[in-house]
This record gives sequence, C-alpha cells and structure tokens, in this order.
Amino acid sequence: MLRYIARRLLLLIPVILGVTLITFTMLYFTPGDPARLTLGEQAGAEQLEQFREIHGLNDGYVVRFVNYIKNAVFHQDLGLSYRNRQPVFAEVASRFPTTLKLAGLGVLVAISIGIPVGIISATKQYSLFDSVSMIFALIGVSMPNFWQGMLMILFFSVYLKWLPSSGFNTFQQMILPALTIGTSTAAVITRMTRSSMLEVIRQDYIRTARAKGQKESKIITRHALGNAMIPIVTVIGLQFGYLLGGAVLTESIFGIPGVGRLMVDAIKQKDYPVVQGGVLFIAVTFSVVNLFIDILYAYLDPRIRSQYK
Amino acid sequence: MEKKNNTPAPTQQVAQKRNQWKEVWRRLRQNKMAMVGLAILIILALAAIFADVIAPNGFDNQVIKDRFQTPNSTHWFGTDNLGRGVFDRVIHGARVSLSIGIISVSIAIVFGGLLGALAGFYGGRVDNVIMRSMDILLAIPSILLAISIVSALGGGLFNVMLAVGISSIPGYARIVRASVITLKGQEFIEAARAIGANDSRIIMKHIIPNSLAPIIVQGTLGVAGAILSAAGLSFIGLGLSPPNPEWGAMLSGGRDYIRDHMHMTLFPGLMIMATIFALNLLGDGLRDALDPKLKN
Amino acid sequence: MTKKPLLEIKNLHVHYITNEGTVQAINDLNLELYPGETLGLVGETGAGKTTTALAMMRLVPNPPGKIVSGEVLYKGKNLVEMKEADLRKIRGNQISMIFQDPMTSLNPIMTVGDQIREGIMLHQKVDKATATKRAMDMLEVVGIPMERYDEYPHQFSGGMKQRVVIAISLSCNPEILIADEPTTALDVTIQAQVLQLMENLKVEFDTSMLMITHDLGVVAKVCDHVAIMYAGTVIEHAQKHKLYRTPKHPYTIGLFESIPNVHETTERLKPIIGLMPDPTDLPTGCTFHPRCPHAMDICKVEFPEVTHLSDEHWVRCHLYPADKEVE
Amino acid sequence: MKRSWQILALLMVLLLVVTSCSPAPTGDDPAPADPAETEDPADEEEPEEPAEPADEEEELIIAQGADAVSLDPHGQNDQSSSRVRVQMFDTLLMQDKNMEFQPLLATSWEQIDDLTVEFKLREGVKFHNGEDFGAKDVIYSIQRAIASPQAGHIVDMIDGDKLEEVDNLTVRVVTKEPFGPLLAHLSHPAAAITNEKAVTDAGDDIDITPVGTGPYKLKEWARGDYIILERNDDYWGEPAKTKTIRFRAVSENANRTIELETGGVHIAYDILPNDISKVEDNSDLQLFRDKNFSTTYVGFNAQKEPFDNKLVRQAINHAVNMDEIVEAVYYGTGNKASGPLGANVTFANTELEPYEYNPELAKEMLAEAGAEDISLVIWTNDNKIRMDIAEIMQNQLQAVGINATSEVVEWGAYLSQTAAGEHDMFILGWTTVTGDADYGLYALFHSSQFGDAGNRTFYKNERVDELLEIGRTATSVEDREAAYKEAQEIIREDAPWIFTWNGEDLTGASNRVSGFELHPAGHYRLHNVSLGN
Repeated sequence: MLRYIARRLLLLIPVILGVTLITFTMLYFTPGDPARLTLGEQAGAEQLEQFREIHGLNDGYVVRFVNYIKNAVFHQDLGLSYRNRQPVFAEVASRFPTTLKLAGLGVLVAISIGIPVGIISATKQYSLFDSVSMIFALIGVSMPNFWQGMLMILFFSVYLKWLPSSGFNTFQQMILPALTIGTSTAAVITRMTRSSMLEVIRQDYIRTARAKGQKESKIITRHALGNAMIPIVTVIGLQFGYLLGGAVLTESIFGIPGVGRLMVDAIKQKDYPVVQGGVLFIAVTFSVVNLFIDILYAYLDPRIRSQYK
Repeated sequence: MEKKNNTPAPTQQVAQKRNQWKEVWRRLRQNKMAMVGLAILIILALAAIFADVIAPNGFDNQVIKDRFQTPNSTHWFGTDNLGRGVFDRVIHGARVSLSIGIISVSIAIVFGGLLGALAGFYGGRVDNVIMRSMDILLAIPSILLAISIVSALGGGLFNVMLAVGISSIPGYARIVRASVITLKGQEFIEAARAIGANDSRIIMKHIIPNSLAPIIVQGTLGVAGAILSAAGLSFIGLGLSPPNPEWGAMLSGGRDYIRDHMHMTLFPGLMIMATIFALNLLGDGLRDALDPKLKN
Repeated sequence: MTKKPLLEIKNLHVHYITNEGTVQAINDLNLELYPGETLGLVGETGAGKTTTALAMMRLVPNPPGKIVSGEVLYKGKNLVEMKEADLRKIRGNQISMIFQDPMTSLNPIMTVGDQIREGIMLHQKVDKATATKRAMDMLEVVGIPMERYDEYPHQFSGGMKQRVVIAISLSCNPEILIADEPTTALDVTIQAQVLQLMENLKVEFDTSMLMITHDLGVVAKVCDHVAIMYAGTVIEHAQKHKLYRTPKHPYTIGLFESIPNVHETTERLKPIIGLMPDPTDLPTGCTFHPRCPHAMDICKVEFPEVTHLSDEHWVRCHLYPADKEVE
Repeated sequence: MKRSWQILALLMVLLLVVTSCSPAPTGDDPAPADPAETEDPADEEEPEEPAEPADEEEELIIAQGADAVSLDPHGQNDQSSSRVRVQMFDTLLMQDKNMEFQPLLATSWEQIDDLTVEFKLREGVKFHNGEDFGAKDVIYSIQRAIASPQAGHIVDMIDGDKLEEVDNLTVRVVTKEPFGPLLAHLSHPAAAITNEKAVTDAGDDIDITPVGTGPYKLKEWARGDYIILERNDDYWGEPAKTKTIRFRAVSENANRTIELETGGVHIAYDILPNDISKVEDNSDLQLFRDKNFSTTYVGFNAQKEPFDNKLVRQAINHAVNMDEIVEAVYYGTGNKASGPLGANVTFANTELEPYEYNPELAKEMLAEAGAEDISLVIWTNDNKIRMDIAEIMQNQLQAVGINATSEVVEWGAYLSQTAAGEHDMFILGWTTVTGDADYGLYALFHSSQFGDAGNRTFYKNERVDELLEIGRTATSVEDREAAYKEAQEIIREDAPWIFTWNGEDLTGASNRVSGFELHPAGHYRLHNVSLGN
C-alpha cells in the first residue's frame, strides 16, 4: 500500500510540471500589461518600467519559465504577488483553510442529506418519497449555485433577517454558504446514492443475504451500502476536490475570502504569480484528494486492496 | 435468420443500426419524464430559433422611461434597469445559452472523442502521451480552467464556447477511450481489419458509431454543464457581458437590483433551471434507453 | 399420498409487471417435496424454475415481481401469507437456498467467514465466538481449510465459492435446501465434485432438497423425484425412474428424445419443434399446444388439470383423463 | 461489514477537522459577546479572541468593497488600502474636507524659494514601534515613496537627493522644477511618513507590517476578510474615540447595505445608488452623501478620423442625453459634468455650461462636418456602470444616425489598447486625488502625456499645454487659478471628452455612529467616530 501511495505521489510530478507549463504559457500569452494593471491608470511610465524590471517582466518566455521552475524547485519559492509582494505560497495557503472549511461544511451537509435520502429512495423505489426527493434532487442539480445563493440571501437575510449575508467567521455566517453548496452537492450525491443502491440491491449477494433470513434494514446497511459506496465516495471526492478550487461563485456571492476568490481576483488583476501558484496549489490538492479517494477504495473494497499490494 | 456472421453485409449492418435507434427511441418514448424534458427543450429551441418573431423588440431595446416595470401585459417578465423587456432578453438569451451549450460540447466531443479514440485505438505510447496530458487538464478544476482560458483569450461568445469546451475535453477523451478499448477486442473489428480496412476507416466506420451511446448521454448532460459554466463565467464578469442576453450575464447584471426588482434575476434564473432540468431528464432517459440493462 | 409433503405449492401464480407488459412467469404451478427426498425441477431456460425457487422463499423481487395467488405450504403453514418477521425465521434456517452463480452470490466486500457466521448469528442463539467457531467448522465441512475464514470471495475459485455458498446454506441445518442450478456456472470437472459434495451433505444433514436444473444427467444422478416445467407450470411430476421409463406428457417425451442416449442407438435426435412461448403473450389453453404433436381442439381452449396416473406420478395433459376423485 | 459506516464516520470526522481548522489568526468559536452586545442580536461580528479579556468596548465595524491589498504606505495605491492606511499613517499635512491645509506631522511650512518648502515638524511624536519621529523619517519616507512603483507618481516631482535635514525638527523639501501643487501632493496618503527601522525590521513582511504615527495601529489582518485596528494610546493628538475598528471586505455591493440593515456592520462604504432609499427610510440608519473628486468621461481618439474634427466631437456631446444617463445609471446621484473637473476641485471653473442635449443640432453639426455616416465603437471594461453608459449612449447616438456599437474589452487589454490609440471612444474615470486642478488636468490633457501616461484621447492644444505648465509651475495661487480657468474653457470647447459625470460618495451608517465625516478624496479618517447606544 505504501508503495502504491509512493508511486502515485511520484506520478504527481509530471502532472505538476504539466500544469505549470500550461498555466505559465497561457498566462504569458494573455494580453494586458500586469504593470499597468497593478499600478493603476494613474501611474507614470517610469514607475511602470521600474515595476517590470523588479518582476522580470522584460525577460523572454524561456528565461522567465526557467527562472520560475528554478526558484520553485531550488528555493521552494513560487514568487511574490505583484500586488502586495507577499510570497505566493503564503498568500494561497492563508486562504486555503477558509476554502477547505467551506468545502468541508458543504460536503458535510451534502452527505447528511444525500446519502440517507438516496438510500430511502432506492429502497422505496417508485414511492412518493422517491418521486418527491428525486424531483428535488433534479431541481438541486439544475439550479445555478450563485442564483440559489442570491435567493437565500434575499430570503434569510433580507426578509427574515435571520442570518448574515456575508463573511465566513462565525457559525451564523457559515450557514448560508454551507447550505448553498451543500444542497446542490446533496442533489448530486442523492442521485448517485440512489442509482448505486438500486444497482447493488439487484445483485445476487443481496438475495443471498435475504435468503439467509437477514432483516431488510440490516441488508441495506451491512450488505448493500458498503458495495454501493465506491461510486458514492467517488462523487463525494470529486465534488470536494471541485469545491476546493471551484467554489468561486459561492465565495463571491457571500464574500468569502477563499482560494477561488483569490484566483479570480488575481486573474482579473493579472497577478500572474498568484494565478500560477494558485492553480498549482489547487492541482496538487485536487490530486491528493483523488489519491485519498483511491486509498478509500482500497479500504472499502478488498478486491481493489489486493491490487494495490 | 439469426446468422452468426462476423462480417455482416453493410446493408444488414445499417439496417440493424437503424432498428437499434428505433428501439432506443421507442424505449425513450415510454419514459414520461424524458419526454417532458424533450418537450421543454424543443420549446426552448423553437424559442431560440424564432426569437426574432417571438420577441421582435430584440434584446437591447432600451426605453429608459419604462424601466423597472414589474411583469405586466406588455412586458410579460417586466423590464430591466434600462427599460428592456426581460422576456425579450430571456428569449434571445436562449439562443445564446443553447448555442454555447451545444457548440462547446461539440468542441469537447470532437477533440475529446478524437483524442480518446486515438489513445484507445493505438494504445502504448500514443495512449500514454494523450492520457497523461488529459490528466494534467483534469488536475485543474474545470471552472478554474475555463476561467483561465477565458482570461487568456478574452471574453466573447466564441472564446467562452472554446474555454468551456476545452475544459471538458478530458472527460470525453476518457469515455471514448474506454469504449474503444472494449470495442477493439471485439470480433467485428478484427474482422474488419482482416478484410483490409485501414485504421481511419475502422475508427470512423466502426469504433465511433459504436461508442456513440455513452457519448450521447454524457453530451446531453454536458450541454447542461456547459450552460451552467458559461453562466458562472459571465456571473463573475469573465464571460459574456452586457448587452448580451446570456442568462448568466443577466443574473449578474440584475444582482444589484435583486431586492427591489427581483424579476430581473428571477426569470433568467428560472430559464437556466428549466433548461438544465430538461437536459437532465432527457439525459437520464437516454441513459436508460441506450442501456436497457440498467433499466429498473 | 402415503407420505405427507414437507413443502407443497398449490396453484401458484407469479407475474412480473413491467412497462413492456405483464410477464406470467408462473402459472398455476403445483409441486410437492417430501421429507428426505431430492426433487429435481427440470425445464428449459425461461420456464420459470428460478422464479419458482424464489417464490418458495417469497424472494421474488418486488417490484416488478408479484405473487398473484396460490399457496406455498411449509409444514402446513402458508409462506405466502406469513408475516415478514416469521418468514425471516424460516429463511436460511429451515429453508435455505444455493444460487446459480457463485461468482455473484457472495458479498465481495465481506470475508467468507463472516458471511457464513451471519446466518448462524441470525438463527442460533450463540455468542460471536461460538458462531465463528461454527462457521469455521462449516468451512471444513465443505472442504475449505478454516484458515481461509478471513479471506474475501475474490480470493476463491468458482468451485470454492460454491462450496462457501453451500456452507452458508447448510450452516443452520435446514430442513429444505433449494439448489438453483448449483453447478451450471462451474467447470465440468468441478461440477462433479460439487454435486458429490451436495449429495453427501444432504445425507449427512438429513435435508430435503429441491434441485433445479436443465441437465437431465444431473437429475439422473441425484434426484428421487422429478418435476418437469414448461412455461411457468409443472406439467409432469413423478418418481424419477417412472418418469425416465414412462414419460407421459408429450413435452417430457420430446425432452428425452432430444438428448443423446449412450445406451440406445437412435438414428438421429428429435428436437422439439418451435420455441418456448413469449411469457407476456402465452397461448390460450395448454401452453404447449402450438408445439404439441398430439394437440387437440380442447388443448387450445382449456388448460388441463392435474391427472394422477399413480401415487407418485401426475401429469397435466388432455391426453389423460382428469382425476375423477377429489382428495 | 461495518466498513461503509466507518468510511462515512471517517469522512465526517475528517470534514469536521478540516472545518474546524480556521484561517490562521482566528479561533473558531466566537467569544461570547459582552452583555451590552445582546441588544443587537444580529451582530455576530465579535472579536474572535479578545486580546485582553477586559475588553469591554464594542468594536466599530466598517464594510468596504474589497480588502486592503497592502498596508505599506508606499505600496499598492488602491482606495481600499488607503482607507485603512490613513488611520495608521500621518502625512506632513492634510487637506480638510474644504481643501484647506491642516497641520499633521508638520506644524508649519514656508515657501523658501520656487523650489523649496521648509517644514517645521511636530515634537514628541512616536511611531507605533516606539521610535521617535524626526526629520530623518520624513526624508527616508519621501525617498522611499519616490522609489516605489506604486507611490512614485505622487511625489516624483521632488528631488530626492536634495531633501535636507535642517535640524531634527526641520526639513526642506526641494522639487526638481517649480511645482505649485506640492502641498496637495504631500497631503496624499502615498506621501505618508514611516520609520526606517520599522521598514528594515519588517523585511519581506512590509506589506503586512504597517508602522506609522497615526491614531490607530494594526492589530490583526485576516487576508481577504477583515482588518482590525486598535487605538494607538501614544498618539500625539487627541486619542481616537473608538478602541477598535474592524474593516470587513464585503464585495457584493448589495450585501453591504444588507449587512448594515441586519446590524452586521455599523458603517457601509459605497452603497449602491438604488439602496439610498433603503438607508434613508430606515429609522435606524443614516446616510452620508457628498460630491467627491471622481469624474467619469467618454474619451474620443482625437487623432483619428472623424474624431479629429472638433465639430464632430461637439456634435456627439450634443447628441448625448446626459440627464437620462445620470438618472438611469447613477439614480440621480452626483451630477452631470460640465467640464473636465468637478466643482469641488481647487481651481475648477464652475462657470462652464454643460453641453445641451440637442439631437437636431447634433445632426446639423455632423452634416456640417461632412460626417453623416459615422460608425464608431464605444469601448468599456467590464464595469457595470460603464457598460450601462455605453449601452445607453450607443442607443442615443444611433438616434442621430451614428452607427454606434459598444464593446466590452478586458481590463488589461483595455488599458494597453487605449494607450496605443486603437480606440474610437472609451469610457474611463479619473479621481483628482490631490484635489488640485493640476492632478485632474495635466496628465489627461497635456500633449506630453499621450497614451499610457494618461492622455488617452491624444488631445493636443498648444495653448492648453502652455496653460497647464503655468498652472503647475507658478507658485502664486492667482496665476494658477487664471491659467486653469482658461484651460478648462478651451478643453470644454475642444471637447476631447464627452463630459459625463462627477461622482458622489454614498456611505450608510447606523444611527449609533457619530462623528463620521466624508472626504472628497474618499479616505475617511475615523478617529473621531464613536459608537453610541
């Protein structure tokens, strides 16, 4: 198992290099002058030149890329933000806990809704509960997250005045964002749980368990769920990984200072080191989450476990 | 009748194919929800095609004095901050959003499909190079990738389509590769090869038609995803911008007025929702129809 | 009539209700299983053998399956109407089942030992340690070293898996063992071993057995009685030798004629003409009449009732006058 | 088979762990509010972990649109950063809201010759790090500002090498050339005074380690989220009224008002014009509004046909119904511009008349100029207000037969392409941060400033060049005033812009807030603000 993990981590290296190259190239050819964007419309030509000199913007593509890789590899230095001259890594890392928390809470909400509802729907297929929850799940999947967030603010903050509309420090502030992310993710998880369970409960070994005289509830929890878990865990992991980098919209609606917002701001401001470092950071986290999921598979399924050895 | 023949005559094969699609359609027709979805989509598509007839005022007909009207008999969905009919804009927006969805998914299918087919068909080093590149793209969350591409290319309809399309290429590449690998081992491919068909012919005539089913399902759901992504891009100001009536851009434009003039965001939001809802219903239905094994 | 059947199925009807139409899987089926005997249930694929087995334990998947009418009497109690909780005490304990495909009938993420122990824990009031011990013993009984208790199904071969399934089904020493084509999915060499094992254990555990198969050879080897199924119903039910010697129903006759017999020299095999009817659209009257060489007018309208030819031999065919007497 | 449950439990626990590790400086659970706090149930914004448990005083919470980028006084020069920095840093002198100079770190000043001003410095001032303030700090800070790409343009008329320490409390500032608006520039937050030792100590962390002499000092900064400032008890002037101030970044415009209404913040900067009535009609809230130094304009490319023809530019000015735009886009806030400067800028020519909306006249003028079939593209960046202006203007221009379209150009490309003169027309804003006409005219209309430097219209008028130079170099107020008034008349007549709008600051506050005052440059000083009950 350890060897498997080590191999997977090694495989990350080409991915990281590739991501770096792609983002670097993309950013390099992005139009717009970072100096002007950072310093604003009122800065003079002298200051612009000075800025370009400091940040090595006058160098060519190859020189800049080589320098970047050199610094990253030999000095563990992803560069400084153009805007506030802070080390990019620290900058991204300081936003990361917030994003992690948002994604974590969202997925927590999603799991606690999605899995039970999905299981009940599957066991009571075609029942009223099933139809209603499937329609809700479909609505949840169909509703753009940011629109849902806006409506929730309107309802809970403006009309009812129950919950604050922005920020992410107190428990109350976390409720709306977590629900926004949670409900739409729950919709995905519900659907996946249901279809995975439906597939599993038609399997022969479920019939075997019934034939043993096992109780239906036990059959679901002991036999079916475990086998249905892999696709569910996959979806949870994918959603979680996605939220780590892609909760941009929710973050901007609720004014949450997460990685996604940082990235979008940096992209708009052409703060290339932050974009570059941020994408890298997210790519690595995303890959680590995927690895973690694969390890979970091994835990869940002895067949996979034996392959890893 | 049921002759076990590894190389069915072409006509026979075509006939089988036609029957197969007829069968799929028959199964699909029995799925009420899928039909509801299809009906919604047809209505939306008609609205998009005939937008100029349905909403002759166009999407940018400002009548400043009429702004912020709530829905009424002249302006069914009310008017926005510049006095344009929200209904007019939403209808013209269908054209934009649907074409973004369809074209970006087509881009993804064409490139992803091609890459996946090559990878699966040739295997070995080709496979390795292609799929590792896909892994790299997959390591970046798609919305972030789309954002980066749009910022590199600039906004605008085509660039948004391209960005959303590119960011979903890896998904299709994987699907096609997997189904090609399964197909490759099957007898009729070997048979085709045995009678001297070259690679490109095998790919075009045999592999691609036979891996269509998963692509169709994924593509239907992909259109939904693409519309959502594009709306998200517009919403954070990186996609299409006013006066373009793309639904996400309308949501973005209306967000400052949501408290006083909710209809400005309500209708574009509902349109997105209805579209995605319908696409999901149809996609689910198609999956069941194309893969009867999974049917409950 | 001399012995009282341990399990008796009376006029059972099972339907599968799907979008495509109603599949009449079991139609007016009758069956008796006597204590200590092995009954072979024989029929072509799609005749409804597995459904019959499932219906006996009320395991027909619902939806879409539904037991429409009829009785399954086990020791006089009707399993069809029994409460779920009472039924669970019978399943796996008094009636247990071996499924066709050992590859899929074991839970892939549970150790084989735990899967055996599960049934023991359910039906016997023993603590975990005792149950584990018994589960290990069962493994030994079916010829698997008990050290393999903690292994998972994927670590076993097909034949070994079927042994595990047998261990599960016999773990509570049931009165009736239903074996649904237990050897079909296995290699020919393994088939014999598994069959032998089952035979031995049947004796050892003093169990009655319903052996479902389409393989008349298997029947010949292990069964005492045979029931022939066609299109959802038993059309002939007899003591094995009687049936082999004097098959009565035209279908049964056809069946025997269609298999090669090493002891006799026949010119050529005679296949039964035609195909099994579409279960969504069964023929009227006797379901076999479209294929029957002896079909009469009445066969097209009326489904024949049971005709007892002798104590342990009955048939459902208009060629044989119906029973006069009513039991 | 408990694995699935274990997995679920494990996932949950992991997520909880993940969830409870919060951004670095904050704890997870808010400390219980003090009793007085409970009156305001919606107020969740409490200091997470009060430094001193005896901290009884409620903090003042302010919402602004973005978090500060840098707290280095000579770092990133954006509004959000400046608004925080002015609480912590002093300049030599400041302009009050009437643009009168008031002493801060300098107690008096005197023009010694055309190039030199001598400042007498305040005695007994200490920096937040305990260092004493003196002439060396002024010299160090100005030199540092000149060398900074972000702050340089505010002070680069000063000759850094000739800064002179007369004695510890006297310093002479020498400009390279005579420079009339020097004092206004030295009042700008980018000319703030910091301490060399503090800068050296901070090293790479200079952007997050502000050390000034101001009434507040930094207590905590959660990047992207909030900044907490704490009263500087060693302040040289009257100590600040409120002990702690928290600046929250609330980027969604509508949410700032919502937060104000629900009590999440006490002061909300830059509320939306359409939220004015919500603040005014709410008996718990008060609205502060006043004209500021910002102007929005639509620039022509004055070197490109047909916009090189003055008549065409004037015609287009007449073709635009600015009242409608101000009403539709700005909800009647601010006012339509009559010339290049807002009325509150020093030396603004308040006698200029706005161009009259007269489409017929516009058509005639276009005909006269022989430019009946103009096609033009109005560029804007993705700023909602500018996009709205572009859209309305496009419609209005179409009404006089001009084939106008609008195009949104991504900000980076926008700036570089307008600097390169690739445009027909573009929409931009300018804030005369110093409040002095020089800042609002020279860069925008002097022909030496073509392109990137600010004159993106490529407008050139020799008389204007001359007048702007007089205005800049003359040290007499009268001379400067005369030159600027004339220059503005010419610019208005030449119409390199469609003069659009002069801005207004809109700030909402709770009724409990007192002592708050707007400032036209937008950097509101908060040391007099207190929070009542």
